[in-house]
Amino acid sequence: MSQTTRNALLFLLVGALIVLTGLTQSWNAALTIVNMGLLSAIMALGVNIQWGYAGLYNVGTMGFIALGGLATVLVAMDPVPGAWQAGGLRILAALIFGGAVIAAAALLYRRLAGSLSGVLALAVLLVAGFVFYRWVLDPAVAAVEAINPALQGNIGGLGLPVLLSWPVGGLLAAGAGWLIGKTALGLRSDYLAIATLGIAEIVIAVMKNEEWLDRGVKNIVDIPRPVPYEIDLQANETFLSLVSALGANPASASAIAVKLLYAAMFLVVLLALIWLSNAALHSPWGRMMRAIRDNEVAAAAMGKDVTRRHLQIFVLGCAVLGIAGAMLATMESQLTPGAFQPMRYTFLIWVMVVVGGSGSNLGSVLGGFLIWYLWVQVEPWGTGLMRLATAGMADGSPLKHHLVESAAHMRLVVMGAILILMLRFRPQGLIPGK
Amino acid sequence: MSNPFLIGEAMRGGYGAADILNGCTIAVEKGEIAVIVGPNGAGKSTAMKAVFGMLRLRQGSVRLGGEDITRLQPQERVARGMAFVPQTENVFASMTVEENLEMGAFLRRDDFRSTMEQVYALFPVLRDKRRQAAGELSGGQRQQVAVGRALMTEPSVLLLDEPTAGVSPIVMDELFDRIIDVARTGVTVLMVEQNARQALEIADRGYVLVQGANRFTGTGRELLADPEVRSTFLGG
Amino acid sequence: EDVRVGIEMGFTGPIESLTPPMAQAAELAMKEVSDSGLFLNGAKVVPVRGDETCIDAGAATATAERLVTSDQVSGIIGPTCSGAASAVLTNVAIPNGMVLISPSATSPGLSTIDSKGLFFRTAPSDAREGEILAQIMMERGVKSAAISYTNNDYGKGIASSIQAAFEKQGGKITLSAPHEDGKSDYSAEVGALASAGGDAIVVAGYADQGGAGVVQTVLDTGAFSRFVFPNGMWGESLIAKFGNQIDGAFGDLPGSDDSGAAKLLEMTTAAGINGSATFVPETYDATAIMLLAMQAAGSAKPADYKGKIMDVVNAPGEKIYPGELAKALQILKDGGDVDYVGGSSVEFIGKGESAGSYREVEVENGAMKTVKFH
Amino acid sequence: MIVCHDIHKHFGGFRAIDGVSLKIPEGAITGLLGPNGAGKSTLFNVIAGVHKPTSGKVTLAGEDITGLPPHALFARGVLRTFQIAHEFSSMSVLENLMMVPGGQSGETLWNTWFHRSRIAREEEELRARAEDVLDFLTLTHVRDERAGNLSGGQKKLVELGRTMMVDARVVFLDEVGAGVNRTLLATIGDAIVRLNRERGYTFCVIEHDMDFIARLCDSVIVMAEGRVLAEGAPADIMQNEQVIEAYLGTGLKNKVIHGEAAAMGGAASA
Amino acid sequence: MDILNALVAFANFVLLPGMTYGCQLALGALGATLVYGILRFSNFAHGDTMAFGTMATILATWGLQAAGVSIAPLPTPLIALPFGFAATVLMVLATDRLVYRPYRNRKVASITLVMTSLGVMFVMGGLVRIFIGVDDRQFADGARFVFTAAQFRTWTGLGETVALRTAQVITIVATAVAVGWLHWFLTRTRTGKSMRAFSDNENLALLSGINPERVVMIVWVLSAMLATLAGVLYGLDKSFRPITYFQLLLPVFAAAVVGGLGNPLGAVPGGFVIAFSEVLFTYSFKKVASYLLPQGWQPEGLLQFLATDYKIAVSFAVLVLVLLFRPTGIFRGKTA
Ligand SMILES: Nc1ncnc2c1ncn2[C@@H]1O[C@H](COP(=O)(O)OP(=O)(O)OP(=O)(O)O)[C@@H](O)[C@H]1O
Ligand SMILES: Nc1ncnc2c1ncn2[C@@H]1O[C@H](COP(=O)(O)OP(=O)(O)OP(=O)(O)O)[C@@H](O)[C@H]1O
Ligand SMILES: [Mg+2]
Ligand SMILES: [Mg+2]
Repeated sequence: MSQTTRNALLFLLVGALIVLTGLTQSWNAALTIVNMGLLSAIMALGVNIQWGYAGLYNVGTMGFIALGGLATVLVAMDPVPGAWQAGGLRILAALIFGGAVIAAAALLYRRLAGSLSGVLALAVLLVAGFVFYRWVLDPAVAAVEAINPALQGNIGGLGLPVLLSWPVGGLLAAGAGWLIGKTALGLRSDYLAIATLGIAEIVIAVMKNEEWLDRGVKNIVDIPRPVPYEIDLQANETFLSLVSALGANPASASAIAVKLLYAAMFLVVLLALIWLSNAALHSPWGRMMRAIRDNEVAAAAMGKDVTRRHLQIFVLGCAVLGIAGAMLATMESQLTPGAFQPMRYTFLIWVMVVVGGSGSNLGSVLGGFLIWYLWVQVEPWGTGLMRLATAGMADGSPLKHHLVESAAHMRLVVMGAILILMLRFRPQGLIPGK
Repeated sequence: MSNPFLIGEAMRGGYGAADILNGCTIAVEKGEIAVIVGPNGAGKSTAMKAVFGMLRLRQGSVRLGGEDITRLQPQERVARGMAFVPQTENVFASMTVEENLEMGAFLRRDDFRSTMEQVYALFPVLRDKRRQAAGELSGGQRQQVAVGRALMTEPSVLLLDEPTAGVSPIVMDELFDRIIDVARTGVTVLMVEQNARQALEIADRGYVLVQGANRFTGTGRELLADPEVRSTFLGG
Repeated sequence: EDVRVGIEMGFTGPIESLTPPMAQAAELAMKEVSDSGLFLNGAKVVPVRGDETCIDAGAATATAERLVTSDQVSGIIGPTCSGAASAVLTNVAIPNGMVLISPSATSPGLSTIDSKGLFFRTAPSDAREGEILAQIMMERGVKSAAISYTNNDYGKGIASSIQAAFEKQGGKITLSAPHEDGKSDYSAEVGALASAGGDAIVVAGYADQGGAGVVQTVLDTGAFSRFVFPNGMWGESLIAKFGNQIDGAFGDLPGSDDSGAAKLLEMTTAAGINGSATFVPETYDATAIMLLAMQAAGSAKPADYKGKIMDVVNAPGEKIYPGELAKALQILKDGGDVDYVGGSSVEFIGKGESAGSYREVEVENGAMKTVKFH
Repeated sequence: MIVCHDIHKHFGGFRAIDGVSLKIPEGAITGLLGPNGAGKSTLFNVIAGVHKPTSGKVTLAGEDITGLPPHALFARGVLRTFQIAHEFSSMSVLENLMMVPGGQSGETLWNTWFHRSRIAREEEELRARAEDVLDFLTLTHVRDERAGNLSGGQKKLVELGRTMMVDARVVFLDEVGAGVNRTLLATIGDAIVRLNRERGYTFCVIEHDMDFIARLCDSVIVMAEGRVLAEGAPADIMQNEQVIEAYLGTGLKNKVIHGEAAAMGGAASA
Repeated sequence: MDILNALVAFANFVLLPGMTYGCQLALGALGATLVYGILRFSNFAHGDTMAFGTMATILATWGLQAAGVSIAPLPTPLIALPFGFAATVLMVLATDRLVYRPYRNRKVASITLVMTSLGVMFVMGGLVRIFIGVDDRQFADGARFVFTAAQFRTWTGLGETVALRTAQVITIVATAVAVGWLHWFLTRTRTGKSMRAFSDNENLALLSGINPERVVMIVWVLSAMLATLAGVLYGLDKSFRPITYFQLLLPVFAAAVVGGLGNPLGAVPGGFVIAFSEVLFTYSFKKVASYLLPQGWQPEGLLQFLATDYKIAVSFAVLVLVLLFRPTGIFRGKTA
């Protein structure tokens, strides 16, 4: 079997699984999986760019996705009346000042590295800067957070179309990626991993605790959508006549229509990203990146600026993650900072990349769909399995009761087992990269 | 040489689909030195690996002292007194020189300190560097560690894959002298060399391997005297 | 014709230890209704569990989608966490016209969503509880206090309402700092709280989660000697864990009189359920309300019964306590009216949020006892 | 061309290079000899920007290049090979060579998206050049093999081949001969001489094979224990007592070098 | 000026908790760092191995308690530990046989092993939850305190007080012993050296007659025992809940990484960096300062560097800073 036919078959298989869901459960359920699958594919692509192309072990995925999500809030939410006057500008000033202090400290450090007076000056600068920063920031934050705290209490957004937040999310994440890359890319393998994870935890902590920014753990809901609301469709004459012509139920038809619109938008982004990254990968640029991944010392001796290239690819990967984060928040119409847990938004994405095949874009897409499908579908399988296992036991036996009550955890067992089996038979991934 | 002490006979095999070894035969008598020479990529290292059991043979056999050891694992061959210095990655880079030597003597239960002294006597730099990680040594020093590690086993069969690569002339001389000494004590030595002229000088037997098959075979002196061998494989 | 009701809760994930008794309580109410034989011409209620994972809105949405479209449920009890609740509400419930009654999502943000009358919650409102708790603290002579709250919308909401109310009454909150659930160590939090000082510490968390860790650390270090617990902390596990070490601790719990809660505890205990666990009464009540509304509407279609929910919960009508669902079903069948009280004395206001009245409780000799009602 | 001014390189307390000053003259082939551990490779690494010297200065045609990163040196035409082969192991042999030339337009992301035909043209040229090099190094039959799967000697050849992909000014070869077949090494020697004579490359080679050194080098620098021990023409150096004592020895090897005929016939197996 | 009270308060809220937590992390990190050092991959299942070991020990403890066995004032789980060890070792060895060995034979990339261990983590976590449930379990018995805060206050009559828990003492002692022993084992014993040799160059280890399967087995046995020990001691001090043990994975790995992966000696400073940056930077120095400063200078504010909201962020920020200056950890760890 040639490589291409095998890949095609694998995609067909995953497609068939989803179609099967459509037939046995509902097309709405199937489309939910497809949409999240598309998003997962984009996230996996972002990780693959960093890991597969350059061997950069970024485990801070969740942070960049969250930053992308933040963009939707800042771009698309309606402005909170009075927030800017109450303290928004002052917060902005504080932030700019804080950034300036850090930049000055970095400069000073480079100038005076080593000398005792240098260290002292640095300490004074940092402490004084921090105190002044808090002095500017704190009252402003309190003022903003006092505005209708139950429902608002943040500076709000710009009220622009939500689609605009996708590129903005990419930029936001890329900017953060640039900063992080500048500082941490000197680290290797698991040290880089833990550092990026740490920085992502910091990003999440900020998003959870800075209420003036995004309401923190109180969450932002009802982010405007780029697509019509189902309710409006259900009241729309043209839509209704179309639906009745097709003989469908208006509620599920409207839901399907909305999901299809999302799917189409996501697909466009995904295809564009795949084309861009494939073109880059199958060119001297990709060759250079593989060389750097293989042997940094030799690549440097052969004239490649390893540091710069690492930074470039790190920023690109982060941008993709940011775009995906913005798309995710758009689809869910909400930003819940507490949700960005490493398990879900880092490790699961990594599973997608590795199961799909590190270094292969198609693999990431396949992995994204397959793993998301499994993540959602193993739950009923797990409970079913448990029911099967306990079928023989006497009703009312305490063991059976205990097992049935624990059925939800079969989800983990089944997911783990599938993961192990898949990697067992294709350790290099379903569609191995070069 | 009807039933030599160590023989890899009519060996065929490789890493993937294509064979690298195409029926080559390598044999050494007890207490003798055999040298394999040949162009790069001829399959010399592959042949050594095959003799040591690190490569599955498709055809052919390996016999040691008359016993068929074709199916034995490398560890089991070590237990039977065979020692091997690979061509590359032949030291434990993160461990100290002394630990490298200790690992050579891993299977020995007796006191190996005197052997270690002998190794230090042979390669005096190693004594100075014995607490240093082998990965921090110079290329030639690493090579000395690699050979030292193999000597630590007090083997009865010694397989060396280019032991003198990167080694300075004075040390190379010492090394060859030592190999002769070792062989005199009854140890069977099989080695691959690119410093072929010097190596064939001391060889009881020489093999020229080309594309995984024997091209020329003879005593070391015979091969050195053969003009074709000299011009094509020994650099004139 | 059986009626299927979804139970979507965080069975795996951060609140996995809270959800099992909740789900069992929901099933208990369903069984009670089914066994009565009076429900919608003798229909049975079949529970369908689904995992919401609490933190993963995507998975929660997919599960809800499956419950609605594939399992054909007539209503959903849940989701338990606010993030999952808002995602399921906007992306599944509203498009499909499905009723959700969440027993535990308290985020005020949820009220901003135009739910088309499809979303209700039996968990009491933070604002009211904060006022009552502040009042109790004042009455008991607590002049200053430190607050440690679980870092989610529930903890955040309750902490700020306590702080606002307490300070309005002249008290002083020395420090209000969050703790994360499921973390390994709370020394840092307790260290800061102890340094800030105060007459008492308010632990606004869950007894099965970080809240217990904070209490343990406070006890170990002797940082505070008086505890104040809001609703989320009270439960058998708190008492089982700390017993008389926390004698003198006080706080409040929903309930206008004791009988409903006591009755429910009795019932759950008999059924082998940890009835005093957090949110168990709210879950039982959510389920009962949904089923009673169906009975009142004579239909299990969300569109039909969603309008009846307010009717069965609020006056006028016969008061209904746990274990009296059969009676309620009969009344409704006969065209009468009920006023469901349940285990948490629910009362819906606004768009369907629990107003709740509270009882004051305290720990005495390692046992929990009700002091009075507010 | 390259001048080292009193270079020191210490690893912890150990002085791997202990005050080396030397000149590598433009347009010449200079040999760098010395016993194992003399500090030759370390010196290369200092010049090539892999190690920062503890003290001292390196200049290239008058410009201070101390501590410049390797890629900046590459851009100035300074190339080097590694004693222990540093191949790009998961790439094909052909790709190992094709990646070398700097300034490929396909290395810019923008071009990979919007100037694809230009890249294709350049790739054709690169490929042709790489194939010439492979041909010369007798590696054509393994051009599509993963470089990691090559034999030890073949890896060294790839290492050398990379320096032949661009027009360099100075090339540092660290024991290219170790593990390479002597017949092929002779050919390589010829090529080095040709590059030197025809294209004016400056070479600095570390090698333990005296035949090779004698044939190739215009002058030789001998290091020992981190210092320069002797300098001069190859023939003189090989007679130098100090060098013989520290490095060459008087054993078998010398017999071969100095009295080839005798070695051929004589019974030298003692 | 009241230095004594200031010191006691500081010890009670910063010093002792930081040390205990640091040691708990270090103990967890030891097993992870061992697997990383020898088998060359980050074992994500380590947290759940800790949970499994603790669960086994709890079950054994219940058995012992039912049989009336006790070593009061020391906690019973200490004598149940051997059972926990045995069960966990068996479990882990079975996992290796069923899961990891085929990969090893195929010499797969380390990232594949990491992802496989994630799979193992799911399965193990699921099983633990099915066996013992998701609830909080307190299984410590015996005396909780060496001396309590109240006792200390009566003894000394100071305004401030400090308590010392049995579990704290056991943890600190156990960590010191485990770290020292493991370091000695790896650098001084033949078996330990052969394990390092295996991790350095598998092929060459084979050539030296080192049996890889034996090395791997020893690694797993040790890591299972260390995981169990860490889990049990942690649970004795706090409590056992599967999800908390899963969450422990991150700080445990962070400790192993800052300490220097593969180096047992690094685990302790690694654990301390994480623990102390949490407690120290978020500690409010108000109380300590008010003892130290003269009358009338008492501070108004909390004198807190950062709010506890940011304690995770702080510990990770310190971690990143340490790594910037020490890119492979405090004790120069390995890189894959
Ligand atoms: N990273 C390091 N740490 C400590 N010592 C080192 C390090 N690198 C090299 N050395 C020491 O520096 C000395 C010089 O090493 P170098 O590699 O330069 O020798 P060389 O002259 O190239 O020898 P060879 O001919 O064997 O390649 C050696 O003694 C070596 O042990
Ligand atoms: N691991 C491997 N996988 C695939 N092919 C390999 C592998 N190792 C070696 N080869 C191939 O086998 C052939 C013979 O290699 P071998 O190492 O035996 O050569 P050699 O004679 O020792 O050469 P040299 O003198 O350069 O060391 C080479 O063409 C090489 O490409
Ligand atoms: Mg070879
Ligand atoms: Mg060298």
